[in-house]
Amino acid sequence: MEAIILQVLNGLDKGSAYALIALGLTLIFGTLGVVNFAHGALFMIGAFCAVTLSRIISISHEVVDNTQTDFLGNPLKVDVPYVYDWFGQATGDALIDWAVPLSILFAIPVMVGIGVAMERGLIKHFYKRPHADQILVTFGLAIVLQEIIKYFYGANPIPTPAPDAFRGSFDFGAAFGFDPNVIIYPYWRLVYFGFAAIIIGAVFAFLQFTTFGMVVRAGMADRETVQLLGINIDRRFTLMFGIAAAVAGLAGVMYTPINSPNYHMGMDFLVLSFVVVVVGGMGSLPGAVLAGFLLGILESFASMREVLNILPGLNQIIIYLVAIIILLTRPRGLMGRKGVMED
Amino acid sequence: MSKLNLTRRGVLQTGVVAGAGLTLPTYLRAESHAGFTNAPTGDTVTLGFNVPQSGPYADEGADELRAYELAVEHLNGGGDGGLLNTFSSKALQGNGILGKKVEYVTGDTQTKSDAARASARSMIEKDGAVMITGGSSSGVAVAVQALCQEAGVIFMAGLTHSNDTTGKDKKANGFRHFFNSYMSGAALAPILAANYGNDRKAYHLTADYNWGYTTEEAVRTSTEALGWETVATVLTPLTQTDFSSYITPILQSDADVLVLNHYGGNMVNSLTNAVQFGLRDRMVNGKQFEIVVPLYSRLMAKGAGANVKGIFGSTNWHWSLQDEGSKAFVKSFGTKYGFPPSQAAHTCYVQALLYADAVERGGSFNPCAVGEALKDFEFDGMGNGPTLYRGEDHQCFKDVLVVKGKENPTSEFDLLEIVEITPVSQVTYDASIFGGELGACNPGA
Amino acid sequence: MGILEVKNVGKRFGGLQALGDVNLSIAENSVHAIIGPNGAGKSTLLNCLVGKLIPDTGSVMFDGQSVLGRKPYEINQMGISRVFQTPEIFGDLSVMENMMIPCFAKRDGSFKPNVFINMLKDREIVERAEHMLEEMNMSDKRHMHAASMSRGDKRRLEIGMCLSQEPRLLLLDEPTAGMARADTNNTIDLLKQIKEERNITIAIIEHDMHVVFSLAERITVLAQGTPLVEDTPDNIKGHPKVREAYLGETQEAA
Amino acid sequence: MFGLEKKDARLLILVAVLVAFAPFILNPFPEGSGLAQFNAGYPDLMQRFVIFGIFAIGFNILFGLTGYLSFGHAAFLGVGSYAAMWMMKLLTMNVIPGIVVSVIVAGVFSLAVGWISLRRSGIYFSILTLAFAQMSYSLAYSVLTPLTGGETGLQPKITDPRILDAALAPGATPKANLFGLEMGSSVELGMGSWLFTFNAGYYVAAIVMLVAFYMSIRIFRSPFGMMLRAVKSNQQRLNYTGLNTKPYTLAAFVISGMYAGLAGGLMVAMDTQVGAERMFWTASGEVVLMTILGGVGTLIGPVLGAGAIKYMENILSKINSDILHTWFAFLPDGLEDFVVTLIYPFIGKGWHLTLGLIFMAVVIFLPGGLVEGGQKIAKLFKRKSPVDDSPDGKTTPAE
Repeated sequence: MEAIILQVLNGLDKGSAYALIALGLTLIFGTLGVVNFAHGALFMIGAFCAVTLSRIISISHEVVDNTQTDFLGNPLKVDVPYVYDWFGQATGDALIDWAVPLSILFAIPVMVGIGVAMERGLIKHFYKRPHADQILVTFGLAIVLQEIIKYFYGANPIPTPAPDAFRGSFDFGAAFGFDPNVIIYPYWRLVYFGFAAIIIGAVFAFLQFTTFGMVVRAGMADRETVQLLGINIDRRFTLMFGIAAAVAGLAGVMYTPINSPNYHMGMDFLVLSFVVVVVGGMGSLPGAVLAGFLLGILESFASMREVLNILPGLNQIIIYLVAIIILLTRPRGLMGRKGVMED
Repeated sequence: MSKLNLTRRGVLQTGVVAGAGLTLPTYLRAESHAGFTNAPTGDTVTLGFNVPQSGPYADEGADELRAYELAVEHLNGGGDGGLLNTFSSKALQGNGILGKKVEYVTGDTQTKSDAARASARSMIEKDGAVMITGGSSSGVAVAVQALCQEAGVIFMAGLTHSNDTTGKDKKANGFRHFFNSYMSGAALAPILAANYGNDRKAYHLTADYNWGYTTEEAVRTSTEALGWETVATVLTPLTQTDFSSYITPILQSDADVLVLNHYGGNMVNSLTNAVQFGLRDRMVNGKQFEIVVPLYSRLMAKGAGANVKGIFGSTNWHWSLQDEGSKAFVKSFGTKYGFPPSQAAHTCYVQALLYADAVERGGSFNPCAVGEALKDFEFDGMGNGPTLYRGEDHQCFKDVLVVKGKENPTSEFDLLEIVEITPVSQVTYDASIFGGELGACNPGA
Repeated sequence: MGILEVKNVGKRFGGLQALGDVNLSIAENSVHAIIGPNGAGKSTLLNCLVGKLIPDTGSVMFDGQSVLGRKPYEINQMGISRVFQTPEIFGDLSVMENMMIPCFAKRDGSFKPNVFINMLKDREIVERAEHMLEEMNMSDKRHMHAASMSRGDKRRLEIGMCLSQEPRLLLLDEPTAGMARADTNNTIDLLKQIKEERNITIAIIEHDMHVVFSLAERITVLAQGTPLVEDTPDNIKGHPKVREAYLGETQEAA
Repeated sequence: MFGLEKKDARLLILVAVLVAFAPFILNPFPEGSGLAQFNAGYPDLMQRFVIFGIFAIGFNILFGLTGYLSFGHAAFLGVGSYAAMWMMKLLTMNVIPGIVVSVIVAGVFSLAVGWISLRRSGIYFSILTLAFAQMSYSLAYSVLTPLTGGETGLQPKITDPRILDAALAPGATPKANLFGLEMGSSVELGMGSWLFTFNAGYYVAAIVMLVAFYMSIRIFRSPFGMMLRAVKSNQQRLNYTGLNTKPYTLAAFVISGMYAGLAGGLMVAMDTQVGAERMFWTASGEVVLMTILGGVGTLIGPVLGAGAIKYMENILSKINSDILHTWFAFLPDGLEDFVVTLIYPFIGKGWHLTLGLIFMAVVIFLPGGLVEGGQKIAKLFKRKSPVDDSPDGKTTPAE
């Protein structure tokens, strides 16, 4: 029982990352009809926004400490962050400690900017081109983006811990009357889940309840008609691209404490998120979210020892196996619209 | 007609010879008259440095490349001479190898065996490299080693830790200085028992591929021999990034030690996740829960940040060693690049020097002569104490370091501290236990 | 006994009864029009005839054989060809190639992996396609990219492609929809010519009464998924039920 | 010639000539010169050119003609490789059985995958093929290790049974051969400071590639090929014209799978090693990129695309800062360093960056791929000849 609850939690957590990326991917696909292979790279750039901000906060000057020596036997140069000098050590430490949450504020404008620039500078010219061309050009862009990141940050993962306040775990057992210390879950992962829920909810609310969202939804369904009504749908779609980039970026920012970011993390997620989108059904936002959570949970269950003892290697293929079964039984994924991307 | 100014293989067919070759139905082996592949004929010799430059191990590859460049500099008499001064063999004079200036070509393995072989073949076929070295994974090492065997050049393995490289996949033309899974297990187990007691229950998470299997096997057998119980072993996919679903079951088991048979990105992520789930703060069976990482790499430890603190593992070499060889190497490397070398850099540097030295002592670049010179070669002063290049499997036997994540690092390089230097006698094993067949050396002619 | 016998066909989409108990008999070598206001179920009926939809109830017999449950390509191989509302041709191929494909289909059946024959060296097919293009007055356009032709030409090509298969029943789904008057008249002439020269049954679904009354020998009026009347054109004109159906529609539309 | 039209025969002959003289064409720079770095005329790369050419030609039969974008073709390449390797381990080091079996096994495997995947179209089809390939990769890397060698892959060993071969001489390593002709053997021709290498394996692979290319021309020009193009153009019309699209697409899928298997078998024949990452999704993506880069649906495009990508991978990645410094040594020191710093990110370990930029540039400026680029250049030279009376010129666009 505890095992099941924990794996559901794991699945929800993994699922929130999948769902967030798939949500952005579907927004772009649904609004612009563009297959964006650079979406994984946007996730990665989001993560590196967090890395960058924490580096900016901890920009340091060197102070020579004669009591210690470095690896060559010279007096050790200790880095002292400028924030120590400006705000004192306590505040400085707190700032450095809270770098990841602070990065949200930093990442939103950066990601929207990148998204808008990408759409205006590149994607715009590919609306009428075949999907294969879109895939190739965005794939090329993804390579370029990740190589640029690699050039500046190297190939190794960069640890980006969560604030101290979020370290440690929440004991569900103690809280809900199970044995204590068995169903525990790290705070930050719970934060991630909640964050994902908020973002997903916000995107849906935005599309559902604002005029802007209404126009965009109308445009998703029938672009020509909306344009005929004299609405500048292009500008809204550009902004939607920015929002989708921001969603991917925020997913990346918040993911950094869970796994240290590296330059190819986007590619690791790319294929998976495409599977999620397609299983959910091309062009369906609820489908993308649903499929994200579904695959996350199934993946978690498939990695249990009890399962692997019966079917060794199932954890290696579960996502793809589920994708195949769903696509064969439901031709357009879970909630796909007819005629989208079928030619 | 016989102007032989070819930097590439010393083969000097003139138009006449080739014309004859073309008219004959048989084919002419380019290298035949020299006796072995890519015999250097000019006043230079070309070595091939095949390291990962793209993909997840690119930083490790970059460090390997730095070490090779340093080794070339020292071999050619530049710099401070580095380990040439401390090396027990004095055959190398700092005038290149056998009087020939050392040149090198580089390539990208991408940590894929196909790409690594393509790159190595281009070095052999195009650039005339007489020795290939480098690499950062066992898959690549085994693939390139087999290629070198076929092509008739020497392969000096870089970072490869799987038993297979000098076990079931060993080849006469291939040599490994780095230690292996078996040695990690043998070195770690006594330390773990001493620190955590003989009554422990271990839970293994193992990367689902050859290296993972051999490492798990090594750690499991050597800890079980000291009284530990293995509660479970679970295989995790290589492509896994979030290990949460593998870690939560540990919370329900009565295991009190977690062994992470992971390397590289897998290790960074699984360790980070394990610490996230509070495993290190757990008490099980009245004991503190512990995590063990059998193979440590400083570069990867950096990726896991503070999570490595206090965690045991083993490593081939560490810059904080205080023997003369290590100090000389850290000084050379640190002066040139501004930071201390990694274990990957160390093993690559040493491999380059060992090869050069073997050529000098054997008096020829012929792989068979080199192999003969390296066979059962005993040396010292390279940073690992007295070392033996065992003839039966071309594996180096030397002390193994057991290390622990440092509690209070003074710099971003100061992440590990040495707990124990396990003497070579404890980690030596019988060459036959892993099977495989060395075969005969292939000079390619 | 007509060449096509539709008996008690019904089709329901969720809560909507698209077709309810349709009976229809099309006599061999006649031109039979099916008319009706929007949403009367004309297209649904047509789709049931060609295998795109499977009716919930009833039977569809073509020349004594049931077409139900057969795939569109099987039904075509039985001798039913269909012309679509918007011309469906192979836009990326040349006009000549467009014409050759049905010729191959007619001769070689639904699948033949003839991988190593040069299609241009297949004299029989080439001659047949050329002949058909000539008949359609399109020989001069044979090398054109099919997608770059005018809508009228596309329609002409599509009809030609269908005819090259020598079908026994030709189904036309609003063949003049969206056409200019001149193109419409051309199409009417073409169809008249086909009717005169060939041994063929034509069933036509049409909105444009001008077309219907120029061509049809019998007319079935469909309303709300059921046939209202079936009669000759002269009797249909001014039929009260028909007027009611159409007027009802016009009121709604207004 | 060979039942081809004049234009196609000319293309085939041109390709044959280029392939036959590739050792010269690819080695334009004299040995020892700074530009020798750009020579590609060494056996391994030439072999890779033709092998990936075959892979891309086969992929183009599926993607270029029917428009079905498979994201899992590397699986067939990998399966073919494993099959060939097992033939070499069990039967003989002669490459013929290996290559034949690799084609058959890949054909059977692609029949199974195609049978299921072709139930869907568009991106759903792409994801299905991707899923099959990723499953193959994951299983080959882990659970199927006894069969595939897992991480370390498979190589011929001295201890393998090889029931058809005579026992190896002591000390000899098993080498791939064609009735005794070793794939690795080469003849070298020195002319002044130029050195040309003629490799047996390359010519074996090249002949196979020419046959494969010839067959692809025949398929393109056959009624079957036309039906495949019709599938891409309008499946609905094809169905209502009495043609069953499924066997056509399935046949195309299997043919292209067999091409991939052939390429996989040849890879093992030329370089006796197979590893699971040959089946990873990036390898499937690579062949898509090759085809699009060269020109989808054109005869020669995929071969050009394959060549371009493999050239970059093998040549650009080997340029290191040391070599750059040698090249620009003539510049004043400061300027030399500056130029090297400027170029360095794009070569050596940065070759991926260049690759990405080239993908983008080609798609943006040459939607038809390199073939279109070639046509544009050709047109520039032809500009002066008065009328272009090519019959397939697009005239009078209507609507």
